[in-house]
Amino acid sequence: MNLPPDEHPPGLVLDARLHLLDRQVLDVDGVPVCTVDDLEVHGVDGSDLPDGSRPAVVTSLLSGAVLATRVFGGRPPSSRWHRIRWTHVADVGTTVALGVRGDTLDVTWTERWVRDRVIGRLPGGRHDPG
Amino acid sequence: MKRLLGVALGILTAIGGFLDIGDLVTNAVVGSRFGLSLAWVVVVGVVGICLFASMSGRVAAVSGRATFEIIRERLGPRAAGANLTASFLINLLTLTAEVGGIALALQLASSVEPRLWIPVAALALWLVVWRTKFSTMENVTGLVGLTLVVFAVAVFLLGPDWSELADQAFSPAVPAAEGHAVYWYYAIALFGAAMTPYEVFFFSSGAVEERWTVKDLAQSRLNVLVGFPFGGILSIAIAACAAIVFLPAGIEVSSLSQIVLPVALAGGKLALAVVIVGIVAATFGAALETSLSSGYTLAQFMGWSWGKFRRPAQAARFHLTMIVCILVAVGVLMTSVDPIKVTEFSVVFSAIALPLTYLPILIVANDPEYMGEHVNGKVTNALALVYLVIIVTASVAAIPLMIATGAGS
Amino acid sequence: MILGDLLDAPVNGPDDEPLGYVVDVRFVLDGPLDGTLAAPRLHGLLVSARTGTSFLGYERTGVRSPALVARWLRWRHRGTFLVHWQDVQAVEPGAVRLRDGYRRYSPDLPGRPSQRPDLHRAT
Amino acid sequence: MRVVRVLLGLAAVAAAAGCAVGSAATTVDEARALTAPLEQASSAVGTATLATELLGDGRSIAAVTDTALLDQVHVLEEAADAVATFVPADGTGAAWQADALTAVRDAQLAVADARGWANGAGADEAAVVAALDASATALDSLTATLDEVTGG
Repeated sequence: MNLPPDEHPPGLVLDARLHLLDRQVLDVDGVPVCTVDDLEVHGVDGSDLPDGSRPAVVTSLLSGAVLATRVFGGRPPSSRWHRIRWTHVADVGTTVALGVRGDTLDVTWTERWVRDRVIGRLPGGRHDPG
Repeated sequence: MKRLLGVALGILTAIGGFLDIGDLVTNAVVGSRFGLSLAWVVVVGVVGICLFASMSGRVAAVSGRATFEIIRERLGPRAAGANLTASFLINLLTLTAEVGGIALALQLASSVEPRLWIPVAALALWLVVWRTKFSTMENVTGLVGLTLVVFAVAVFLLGPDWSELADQAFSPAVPAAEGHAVYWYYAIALFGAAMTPYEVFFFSSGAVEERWTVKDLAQSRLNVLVGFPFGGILSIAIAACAAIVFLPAGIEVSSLSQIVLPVALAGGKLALAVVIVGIVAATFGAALETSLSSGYTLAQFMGWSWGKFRRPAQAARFHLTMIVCILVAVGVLMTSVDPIKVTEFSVVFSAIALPLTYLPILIVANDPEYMGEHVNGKVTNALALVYLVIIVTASVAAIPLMIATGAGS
Repeated sequence: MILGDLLDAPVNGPDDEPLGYVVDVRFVLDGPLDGTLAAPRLHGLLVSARTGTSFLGYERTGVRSPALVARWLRWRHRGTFLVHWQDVQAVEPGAVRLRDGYRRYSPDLPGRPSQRPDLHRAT
Repeated sequence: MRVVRVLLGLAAVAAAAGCAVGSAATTVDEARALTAPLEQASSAVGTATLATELLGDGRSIAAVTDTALLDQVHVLEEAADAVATFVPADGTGAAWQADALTAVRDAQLAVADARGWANGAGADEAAVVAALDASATALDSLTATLDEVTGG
């Protein structure tokens, strides 16, 4: 069975599972932020439930609580998603690079909590190893 | 000159860092029961770990991605999550065995019971993980661990019947007193001891820690291809010591104190002191590697910030993971469980979990999006497929053999 | 909509005949500019008769090695095809329906050997 | 699910097999069940002898020999436990069990004495080693008797 080849689109082609989902997200300084757990898609007219009648685009990367439902099934309550707006994405390669600092994003709140409450309080926790 | 020193240091630390409590115990037990008739497994295991480690090191150096980031990205959350659970628990088991090994080795030096040493060892472990630079940690434990060469020296001093040892090694046969199932069970244990998955997590994450690039590939290949086979020779030397002294006397090795007796017999107090220092260094080094691996695997799977090159506060969840794992290991050991038993289980479970880490690395090492022109060559792939079959076979056979032989008893 | 709603959803033809499952979703970076990059435009759905297994991309990329692994995974996912987003009539809860006269395309990724040109020797 | 059921089945078979060994049916099985702990005990006595002699020759340090002997005390405890919990089927088995229990207890005594000597308490090396040797001989001859029955 030989299917006709697709036309060659002008931009970079990304298959979601192959190139985006579960990729490491790095911030502008190269610090790991999270992995891509899901993508939020809207119609270009802003509709939340697009179909083929109008183009749709990725508006945000999602991370955090979405992991549990991806492993065990179900749909996460939307209040628990952490969004990273596509506006912040600077490059997509073997990692997804952001143009902002990870500390400014909601998704890193657990990292900041552990740093401020535990690790940062232990002696030497804020110094370079050496 | 400086470059040459760097190469030598890399190789020496690879040799010294190769052995851990799993290699020590499994090789001595096997030597005392089967002589050198399982030495071929060490050779198979060493070639396997060379292949596997150099592949994961190359992936890490070229793409900057460590093993578990790749496992997550390739397998997706469900399969990778199951993989993480298995790898993380086995790594924790190995960490427990290594910390217990430190305590047993310190008992040999002091007669003080291991339960008093365990908290001390764990605290020292955490301080090094917390404060020491990665390269310092690697070089010091690796170089001190080199003192285990004394096992090879001991083989010569014991003046064995070389033709008999060669006969055991080159025309292997199952000894009359042992069954075939037990023989193959220990073959899998030895294979798991040589190819422990944590070495690969550690090796690939270490490449990122030390910021390897394509330029460092030659050095990394040399470290692995020269260092690991020498480590394998030391493994066989441990088995040979046990085969020379214990096999004819019908003594079965079941404790760390027995493993050092042939060395004392061969070289006296000095050799004994050296081997104890070596065992402390080897188990301490491996405990560091497994503690870090627990942090590496979880942080890489979750996409957290990780690495010893960062301040602890800049990799907070990574450091918290390691603290919790060290505490769990101490808690388990404080129940008076025998660290040697923990070790024996950890090497077999390592063999069971091997395909989980091996396959994703093999696939990514062939992916030009990650590797560009540094994808696997034909010869590497041919060898890698042979090992895929061996690894899967060992993994599948391990549990039935474990049940059939009562874990080798 | 989140992508999780589409992935693994059953795909039905215009007459409700089952065609398979969404195994991946293809985007192209040629949408309206959003920040430094163009927004990824939803280009199409990759549909396979099988779901639930990881296919590691072998059926869509030119990677052929290691040969045995590649061949096996390609064989598992033979018959995978691409449909354009324009051919999707509706995304209903738990199913995707294609419109009349939808067309199947080859799932191969067009011209995409490496995102790391720095790793290729100049040819 | 099928895999789980098969595994459960296997586990049940393995457990049943384990119980069957516990209540040995034939004389050969009885002899075999006693051989294993006796071999374990000989191994412990052999190790203890080596560790003691090494310390006497100045080739080992007290801490290593002490630890080695302590480990062998634990091994012997395990062996004694295995012999003591063995349930004989007839008079022959009961006699073997009694002999085995005496041999293992003697071994325990010899190793405990050796440990006392290693830590500087009483006796002299020659006496300690002689006791260990005697214990090894006793264990070996009993094992040989049982081996004749099992044909091993």
